[in-house]
Amino acid sequence: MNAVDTALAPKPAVRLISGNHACALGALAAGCRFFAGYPITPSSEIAERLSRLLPEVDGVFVQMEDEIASIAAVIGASMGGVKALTATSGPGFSLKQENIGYAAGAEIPCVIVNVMRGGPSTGMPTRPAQGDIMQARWGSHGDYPIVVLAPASVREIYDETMRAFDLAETCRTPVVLLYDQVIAQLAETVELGDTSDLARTERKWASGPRAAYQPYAADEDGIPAMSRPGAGYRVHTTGLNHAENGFPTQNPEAVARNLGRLLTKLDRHRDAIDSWQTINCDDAEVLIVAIGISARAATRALDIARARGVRAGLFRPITLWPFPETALREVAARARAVLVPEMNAGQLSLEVERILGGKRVEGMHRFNGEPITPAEIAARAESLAKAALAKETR
Amino acid sequence: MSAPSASRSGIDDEQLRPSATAAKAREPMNVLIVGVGGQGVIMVSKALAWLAQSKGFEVKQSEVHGMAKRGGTVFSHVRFGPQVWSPTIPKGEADILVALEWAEGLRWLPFLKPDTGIFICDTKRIVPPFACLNRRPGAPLRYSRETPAEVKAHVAEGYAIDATRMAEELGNERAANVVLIGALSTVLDFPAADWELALSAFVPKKTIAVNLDAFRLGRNWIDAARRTTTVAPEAGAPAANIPAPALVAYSVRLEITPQWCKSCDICVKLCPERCLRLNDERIVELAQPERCTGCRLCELLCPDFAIRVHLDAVANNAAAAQGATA
Amino acid sequence: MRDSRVEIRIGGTGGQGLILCAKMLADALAAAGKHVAQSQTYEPTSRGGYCNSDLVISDGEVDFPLATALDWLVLLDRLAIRPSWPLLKPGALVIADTRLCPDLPEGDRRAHHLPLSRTAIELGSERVANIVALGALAALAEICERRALEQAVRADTPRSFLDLNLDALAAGYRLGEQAITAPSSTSAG
Amino acid sequence: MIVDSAAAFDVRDYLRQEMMPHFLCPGCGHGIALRALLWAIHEQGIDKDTLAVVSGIGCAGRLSAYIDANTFHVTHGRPLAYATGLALARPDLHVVVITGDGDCLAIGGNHLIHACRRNLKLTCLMLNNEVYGMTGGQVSPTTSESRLTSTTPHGNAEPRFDACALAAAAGASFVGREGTRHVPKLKELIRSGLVHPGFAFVEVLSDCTEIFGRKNELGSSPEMMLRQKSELRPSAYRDTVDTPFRSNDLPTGILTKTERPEYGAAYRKAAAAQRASMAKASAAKSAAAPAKGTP
Repeated sequence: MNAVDTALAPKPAVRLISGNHACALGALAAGCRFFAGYPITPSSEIAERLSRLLPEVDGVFVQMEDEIASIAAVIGASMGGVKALTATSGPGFSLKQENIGYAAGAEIPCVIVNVMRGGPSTGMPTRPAQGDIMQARWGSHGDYPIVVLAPASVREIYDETMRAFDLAETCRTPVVLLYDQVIAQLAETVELGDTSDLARTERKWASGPRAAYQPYAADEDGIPAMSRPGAGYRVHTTGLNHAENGFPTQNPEAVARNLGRLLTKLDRHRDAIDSWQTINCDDAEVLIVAIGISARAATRALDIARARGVRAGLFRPITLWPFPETALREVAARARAVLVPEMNAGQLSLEVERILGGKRVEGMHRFNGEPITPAEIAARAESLAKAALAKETR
Repeated sequence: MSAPSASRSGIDDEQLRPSATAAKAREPMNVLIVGVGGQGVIMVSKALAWLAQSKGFEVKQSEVHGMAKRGGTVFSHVRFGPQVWSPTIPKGEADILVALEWAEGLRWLPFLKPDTGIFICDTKRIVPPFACLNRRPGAPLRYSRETPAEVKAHVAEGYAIDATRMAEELGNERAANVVLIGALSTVLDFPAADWELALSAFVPKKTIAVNLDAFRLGRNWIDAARRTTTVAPEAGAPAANIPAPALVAYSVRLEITPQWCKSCDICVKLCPERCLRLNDERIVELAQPERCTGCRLCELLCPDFAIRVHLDAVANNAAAAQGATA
Repeated sequence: MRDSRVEIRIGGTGGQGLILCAKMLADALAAAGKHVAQSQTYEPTSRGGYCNSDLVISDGEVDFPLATALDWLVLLDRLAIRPSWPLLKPGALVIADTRLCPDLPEGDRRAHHLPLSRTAIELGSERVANIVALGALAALAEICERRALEQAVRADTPRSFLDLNLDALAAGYRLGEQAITAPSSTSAG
Repeated sequence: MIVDSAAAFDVRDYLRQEMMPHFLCPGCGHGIALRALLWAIHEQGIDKDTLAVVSGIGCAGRLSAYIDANTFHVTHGRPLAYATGLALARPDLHVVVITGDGDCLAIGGNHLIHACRRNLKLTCLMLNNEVYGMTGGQVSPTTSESRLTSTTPHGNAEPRFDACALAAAAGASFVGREGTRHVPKLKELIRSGLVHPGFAFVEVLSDCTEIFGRKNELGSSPEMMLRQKSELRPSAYRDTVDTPFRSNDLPTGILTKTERPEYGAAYRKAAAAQRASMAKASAAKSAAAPAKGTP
């Protein structure tokens, strides 16, 4: 490329930005106008970015006194009708769980970023891990639905952050963006288009006469219309089990009815929710299932393995919860073996085992802060393929 | 104490009317000035004390005002004469009682000399909160019901003067006390010019003019009153026209929501008139409606919002009285 | 296997500005249309401790963004040797600071010992050793246009340090150009 | 006189009547506190549609459900944090927090001190009944010494928090305390808090008659209420001569009132300034751009 070309061509907005930076930009593009957070490595860059960017668009940034206050303020802002975000890492994510349950139960849209680092407890603050896969799904008590998205690149963080807001709004649910320290602090060249004319998804607002409005009576899509404070509906929002009218109840029928709807409400939106990527799966004898940095390593491992004559494919859930299980089943049907490399002691493996029933699922687990390398995955895939072949020919 | 009674021997019995000059020759002149906090009682007594001192009298002044702030009782004793022993005026010994508030004036009447005492009183009514203790519908306030004419019977010489309104008309309600000084000046024989001098020393500079006007107004009013009759306000006199504080006529009705009552007994036990009770179902009811004053304490203290007090306005007082007993 | 892949590591200790200079290089490469992934490893302490910043450069999208086989290694502290040495590609080029990283282990690589930090001190601040290193690396690796790198340095430098940083970059280039003509040590340095 | 204002105020206009009767025990002071709050809201002319009430967990936390407004019954200890988000995101709303002594001072203590420090416009009503009533009467941070609770069977040995002193020390710009015995005074105090341009902390001394009262043999509801009166005196009397003869460690009335910048307004002002300077910079840039291109 010569100098004249670069000067004349409309410059594509190629930028070298980090994952956390992309998250902040994606949130703004999605219409997020409120951020509350508490400093924690390795997610603080999101807060730092938004503390500068939000005032520029008449939004609010506030650093709260602790992790719990941050998620509470975010839910509070969303109850006021404003799209809101918080970002944290494992220890903070644990602290937020009770209130994430509140947002799920009271159906308040919000987005929570969890940049995974080593654990348990304080763990390894600057080293990556993927140990919050189960916490993201089951961290709060009781039964509740939640959407968890697991982007694997800077570009994808940007896109999935926007999708997180859209899903939070349409499904009135908390959405967790789950990615590891590597992706968070990795800077990659990405091309970001102009999003100023992007159609933004807003939650369904209550309309019609107040007397007829039931805050938790759902339409056929399973999602109730939300009332905006000041619009005259004056409803009650509670973390207690409630009836369609929003008021607490312990009536078994009423609780079963509302909670039953809540627990199945995402089912009707799976088309919009589910997202995954497959690479070389059509003829794969070894299927690798991975997310985040492990999936990036697996991508490269596919090439290495194929060069050695091992037909490996990758299934990468982008929506981690609810898990795109139908898609996985279809892809896995043709594979002889399934390999799940992940930076934990076996969380994704557990879910893959559950979905694939009796199929042999081989976990590849590492929790020392070092990402699994492409070569390691390729070698494991090769030995798996050989073992599977040996078993079949025996 | 014996000293004051010993000095009694020097009384000039011919002197019926108190006068400053006479005070030189006999026992001290006793002037009691009363009112409520904020009216300027102390200023009146200071001006008088200063004037008497400037005329060579020994002056003793004592006052109580510390707790009064705004609205509480304030009184000041001013005694002057050739020699003054005690700073306070005993009951029945005041030569002149100057009251800046009507009920305060009546309260201090027993201090006035029964035979010769002169009563100068503003008809201004300041109703204290505790005068409202009886809240029965149509019931009068516990404020003096005496008319100026009735007061006449109790005093040798009395002037009920609507000083506050006169001062208001001058453009400064706060000069009411100076109107009364003007009145006082007519019963003490200090020259008017000296009074004005004293006043000028005691009022804020920019209010000197209005205060001097108030002084003259008070003086002239007494002169005019003297020409008609000694006890001032008859028909047409300002005080007679003062309406009693408006009493809104109403009847009380308690709206009780029995389903909300939880029988906590707070309303029953804390009702000042003890007119509520819990019925057989342990639900509050108004047992003695005739005693209910509509004070709302039950409504305010009910934790369950089970009581609502309605004060239904009635056409007139008679109807109000009827409503109360109904 | 699509492999235009080039891997660069700048290793040293926290506070040396390794991430910043890696970012400048990445910016320059991105401006030239390359796909770049810049990652970092650091310790929880704000200053001191092992730290590195890696660049993976590719004509297409970078699949695995972390270093697997280093083409270039810049060493600003001996602390960075142990974690980086096993990652060196056979025949990789190592640029090491003469003062801070005097001894290198055995291995199949080409090494240049350059007075990066001393040059920085002579320029007025040891803190620009990272920029000197960047210049030397760019000269030796011939990985991007000098003009683009200068632009990236300008963009990421506060006005008050601009002259110093540009001087440091030029000094680094000089060191690198001199090293090209001088023979590199092919065995233990 | 109280009659006039009280006559115009019918508490039922502000209640969700379909939720009545409320779930509070007979004689519970919280109902009286709720009336005082609603009365103050009525007097202040706050529109129910723009009123947002955020409450925590516990007996006090349940009160929001009875208020005909935008009400949010959130998690234990967190109402101030939720309210902070709501009030920052929606400065057009009038946000009131109802919390209890345990909710506010124990599990939510951190949020209280930081809300005091931050000075965002919020009115925080802390109903203090010295006990965790809903969970069966356990000791709370405000339980008086030697009191019996279900977790202090031999009498409470811990000193209690003075919530108002705590709030004032944390920088609250408005702090006040009143008992439920004095409804008009309580209403006035809350009203002053509602109009205060900043964070207002109001502690309401309320009686838990069924659990705390019974356990400590404090008598019937009316008796507890009368004792509340004898134990409280206006703060103005604090320095009078009889102080040595009557304990007065819980002064009432407005205890702190200072002028400090309100956080939300200060934030919005700074943000507007940032936007203005950005607009200026970009205008200058676009004006300079063609000039640069001409040669």
